[in-house]
Amino acid sequence: MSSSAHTAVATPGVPRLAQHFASLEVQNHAARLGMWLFLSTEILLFAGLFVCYGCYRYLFPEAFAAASRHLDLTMGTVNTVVLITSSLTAALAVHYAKEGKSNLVALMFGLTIAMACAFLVIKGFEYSHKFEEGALPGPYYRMQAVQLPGVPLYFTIYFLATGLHAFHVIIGMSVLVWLMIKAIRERNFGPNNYTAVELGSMYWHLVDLVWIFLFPLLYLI
Amino acid sequence: MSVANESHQEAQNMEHHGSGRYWLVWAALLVLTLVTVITGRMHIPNFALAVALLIATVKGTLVLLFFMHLIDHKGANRLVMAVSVLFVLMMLAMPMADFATRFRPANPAGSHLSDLPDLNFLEGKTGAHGSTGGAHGAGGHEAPSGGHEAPSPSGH
Amino acid sequence: MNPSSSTTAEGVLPAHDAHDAHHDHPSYLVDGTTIKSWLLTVDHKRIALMYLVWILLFFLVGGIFAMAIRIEMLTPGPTIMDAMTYNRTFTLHGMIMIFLFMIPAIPAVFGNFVLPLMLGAKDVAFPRLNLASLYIYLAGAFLALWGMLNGGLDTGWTFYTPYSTHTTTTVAPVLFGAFIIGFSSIATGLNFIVTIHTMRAPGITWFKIPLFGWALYATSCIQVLATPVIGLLLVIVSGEQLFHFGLFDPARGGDPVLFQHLFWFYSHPAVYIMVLPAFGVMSEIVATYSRKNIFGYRAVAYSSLGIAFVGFFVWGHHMFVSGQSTFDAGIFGVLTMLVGIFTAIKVFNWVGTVYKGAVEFRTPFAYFCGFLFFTVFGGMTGIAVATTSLDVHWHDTYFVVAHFHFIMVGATIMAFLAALHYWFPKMFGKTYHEGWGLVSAALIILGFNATFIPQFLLGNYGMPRRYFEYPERFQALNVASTAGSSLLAFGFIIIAIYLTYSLAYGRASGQNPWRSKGYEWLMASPPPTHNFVGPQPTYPEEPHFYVDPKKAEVPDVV
Amino acid sequence: MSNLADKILFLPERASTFAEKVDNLHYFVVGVTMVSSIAVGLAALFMFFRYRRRTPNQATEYVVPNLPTEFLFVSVPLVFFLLWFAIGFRDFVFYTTPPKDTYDVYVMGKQWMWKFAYPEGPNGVNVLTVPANRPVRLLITSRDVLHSFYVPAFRIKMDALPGRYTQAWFEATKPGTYQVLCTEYCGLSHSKMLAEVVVLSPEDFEEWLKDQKRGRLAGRQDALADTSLVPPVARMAEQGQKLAGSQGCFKCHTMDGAQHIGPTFLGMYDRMEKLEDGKTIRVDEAYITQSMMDPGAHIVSGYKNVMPTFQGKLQGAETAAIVEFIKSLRTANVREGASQGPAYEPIQ
Repeated sequence: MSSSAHTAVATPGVPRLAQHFASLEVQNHAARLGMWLFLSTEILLFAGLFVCYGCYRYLFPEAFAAASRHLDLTMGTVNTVVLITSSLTAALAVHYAKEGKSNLVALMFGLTIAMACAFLVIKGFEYSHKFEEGALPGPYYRMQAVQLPGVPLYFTIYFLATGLHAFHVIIGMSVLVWLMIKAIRERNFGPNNYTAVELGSMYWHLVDLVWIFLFPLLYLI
Repeated sequence: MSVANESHQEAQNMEHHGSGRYWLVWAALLVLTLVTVITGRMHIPNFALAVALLIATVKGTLVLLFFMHLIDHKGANRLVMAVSVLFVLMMLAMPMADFATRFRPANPAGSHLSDLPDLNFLEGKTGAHGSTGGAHGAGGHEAPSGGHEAPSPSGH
Repeated sequence: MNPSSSTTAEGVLPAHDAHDAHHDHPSYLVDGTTIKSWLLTVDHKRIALMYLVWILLFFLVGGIFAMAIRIEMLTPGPTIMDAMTYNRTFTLHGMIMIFLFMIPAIPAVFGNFVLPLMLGAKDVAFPRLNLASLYIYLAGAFLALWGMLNGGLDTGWTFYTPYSTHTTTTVAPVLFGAFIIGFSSIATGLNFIVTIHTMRAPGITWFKIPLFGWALYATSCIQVLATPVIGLLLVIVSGEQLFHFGLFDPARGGDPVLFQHLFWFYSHPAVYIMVLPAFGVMSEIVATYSRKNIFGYRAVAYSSLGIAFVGFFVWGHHMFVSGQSTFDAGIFGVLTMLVGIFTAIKVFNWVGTVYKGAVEFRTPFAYFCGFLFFTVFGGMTGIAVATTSLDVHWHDTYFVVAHFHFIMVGATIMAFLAALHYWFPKMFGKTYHEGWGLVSAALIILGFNATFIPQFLLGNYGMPRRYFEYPERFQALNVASTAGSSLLAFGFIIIAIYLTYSLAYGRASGQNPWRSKGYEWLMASPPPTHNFVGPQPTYPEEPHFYVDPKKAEVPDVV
Repeated sequence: MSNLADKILFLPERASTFAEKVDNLHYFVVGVTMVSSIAVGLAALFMFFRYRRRTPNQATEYVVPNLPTEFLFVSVPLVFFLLWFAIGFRDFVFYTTPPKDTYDVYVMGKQWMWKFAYPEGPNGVNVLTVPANRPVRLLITSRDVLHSFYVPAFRIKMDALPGRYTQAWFEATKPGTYQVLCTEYCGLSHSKMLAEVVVLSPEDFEEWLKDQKRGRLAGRQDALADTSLVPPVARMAEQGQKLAGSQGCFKCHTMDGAQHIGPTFLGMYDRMEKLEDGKTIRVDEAYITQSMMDPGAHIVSGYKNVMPTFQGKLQGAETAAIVEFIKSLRTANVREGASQGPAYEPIQ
């Protein structure tokens, strides 16, 4: 978001006020509202896939059930825990930014990024496993174990949804990296200057939010 | 001074809390994850989906309210979220209602809402087989028409 | 972007001697004349102008394809092209006109230019995002055009599966282009919503926002909430075309009707993205030229939001004969009637605004008359075609083509031209030639009717759309339609000529040639680079308050 | 009255029970549309003159609607719209729920033709023969992409979905020939995907069915032996398609335009082909027959001489049937104006 750009810092503790804003309050208000709108677009972006999932699950219930049994629940659960914890550290980063503890902000974001990497690595293992099994989308589906109409569709949706989510994880990571560098370099976050951190972590929470819904739908039922 | 008021109000809502609430939320999320995994493993008949979705919704709400501070961000911010969720639900409801109430043979073959068999899975063929010729695989559905059609060329 | 630079610069250089329009501060047109000062500006006014140049260019291209289609339709058989070329032509026509012209036309040009002025703001909330949206738009546009010219796309702008996933033409680049343009559309919408929420000057309460602002607000909500869905869908379809996942492919259990559900979830609200700003423009114009406060300001404001909201729940009326269930058809059918109501409210209130007004019949007002007719007739035929049983006959015939050209294109073009004339002095500080303005307006309104009324009849007669050849009995009406379209083209040529002339040699207009009480006229025309340098105007009265100050007793508004 | 209206509105003739219902509502809706558009237009025009500007800076009084006015603005159109919806949806339900005792016909759209299969046996390509005054239900499907089955005279239309069956029904009210058009864009020859519904009086229809059955019987010995009953082109073609299947023609020749070992059958007939020796030749009955008997005689450029001869493998009638089948795969199958049922085209 360019909104976060508005808080590029001139004097320590107080972000630069873009000339067209009436006051800092207004600027932060605008930035936050902008971020929420952007997040809503993200939600509707994923909504398309959720609709596909909902409809096809409704049409092929037993196929979806059978297929979901073939996902690695342990890996999925671990990933969920990792992501939730990364969300916690991101939230704490905002907390410390408000208190002006830039080192801790950097540390928290560092932890978040580390966990994000862990998440991607685990996902990678899962994917490779699926490739070996031949549990692949549509025409590439080769898994002899489960032969039901609708199963290839399930894996199409599985790969599209998790793939799109992973893509968002990567974007989120790059945003957090940028913020971490900011925290280390400028070390001037404070009660009046934490919007950038807040927005960045909001994006990360959205990534978490999406996964919170993807996990039970894909792995558990 | 309407605008200034709005922004000022927003700024007022941003009072600072201790970090405790984050840890609490985190713990709650972990517990709920555990619960949903267990209930999921049980494969409760009929209610599995409902339970899982309920738990997911609770978790999502926690994240939205506390991690994303929607509890502090009032007004338009909440409206935005509410509306987008509403639209997602609408987008989900109407197509599903469509499948449920459609002329049965117009539903995807092989689904429990259709009486037609799915050609790709007739005698344990792999799904890949249907890929040859793309939609032509559907040609075989002429079974009801008394077999007046030649076999679909794509079959050869 | 070099072509853009040259075009843009030329587009405005003639206006350099517009100095008399402003007093101490240089106008945004002349404040910095280097290419860079245009390409990298974050000034909403300059961005609007660059948008204008590109949008007019794409409108020209789309129009040329439209003429090609009409000429091809002159004879039942092949006339000037073969079937494949024709299929690509109407696809190009649809894509360019919808994604490159109509969706950004009014919001990105006039919205960008006047919205901050109307709100007494220095700029939109996110100026850099605003500039970015222009370049995203151009990137998407050129990717799409490149794809269309290399291999072309013959699916029609609706990309229905499974045809779009099996066609031999190049789908991916065009769809990715449209996907990218979507981001530009989202960025603009997001920017406007935040601007309206946070950038209003002291004194401008929610119910003193000019109605154009309300319309843009509703439009932006749709853009933000609907566009992501089509974005994902376009990506999936191009993926389908490349890898045949089978998500919408019946051969693998996928359902093409589900694709149509998702497609229309965006594409129906999209028609309101195109037409709502038009409504907003007309609310300003009818108030200005009849020197009246809007009759039922709140009714019009709320109905914009109403359309935006209910517009999301009616998409299924595009699918009455697609295999969708009768139950869904019923739900969507009855909800569609509600959208009609909101439009009706607007129409009545516009006419009511003229009541006891003081009408001055200038070019923009002429367009308002045309707009009124297209909206009423197009809207009513919309209700007709949304009537389930009638749609069985009309679906995918020329009746539908004529209908959406009336309400969507007719209304939008009227508003676009009206806005272009109404705000021409605001943007360039010049006046256009009134006589030519009225002549071309008449030509265009007549031409438009002559083009599309025969198409209504063709639809009744049973001619399906997207036909390269047609049975001979349809020829007479097709010829009539083509004749009308040539009239239309002629009108546009005249406009292009006299507006370019006025840009160079037009008389200086002064700050407020229309004596309008719209907020955007409270500052110099053309405005200085920094809006509202010096004392910020105060806003004691609502916009378009033409009551004689002496007997200014304002009754409580509805 | 309705005749005049039909002329003004360019409505095609009404030949089904549903068409009546549609048109009645159509008159109502279009009538109100016209009236209201004109009313709004006149009201506007009147005011433009009545309230034209007198002085440049003329002040106007502050008029706002009272609640009753706004209520009127909402309620009046709403009443009309909901009324139309009610009537329209009633008719729509009538159209989407066929009666019990319908005569079922299976319809298949494929690029770019319509095929019809009757329970009793006979088949047709691009010609659907149905009895008058009897509800006929069409079970519509598609072999490739979306199509839409549209009969303006019946006011009916229904999409054809690949791998699914949608249904549409009608009760034709008078014998005659009515055009069928495809209204869902389906590719190159979308606009040539035309067919005909031939409505026969019930007794004629029974007669026609008998002919079809006898035709089949005769077909078994020799389709051309008994010239008294000339088999309709459609059925010949259908036989030919079966033969082509059993003889393995489809191993090398596709029916959907896709190039394979041999040229596709789709649109092959009557095409000008360029031969290896540079000459061009029109693909007519003679050439097709020759290619089956002596494939090497004229090889179309770009193809190898790999086709086996069918000399002795095929009876004369079978050859003729395959030729008919290939002819039936012409993409151009347009016939204008009234035509008398399945057109018979003599062979050789």
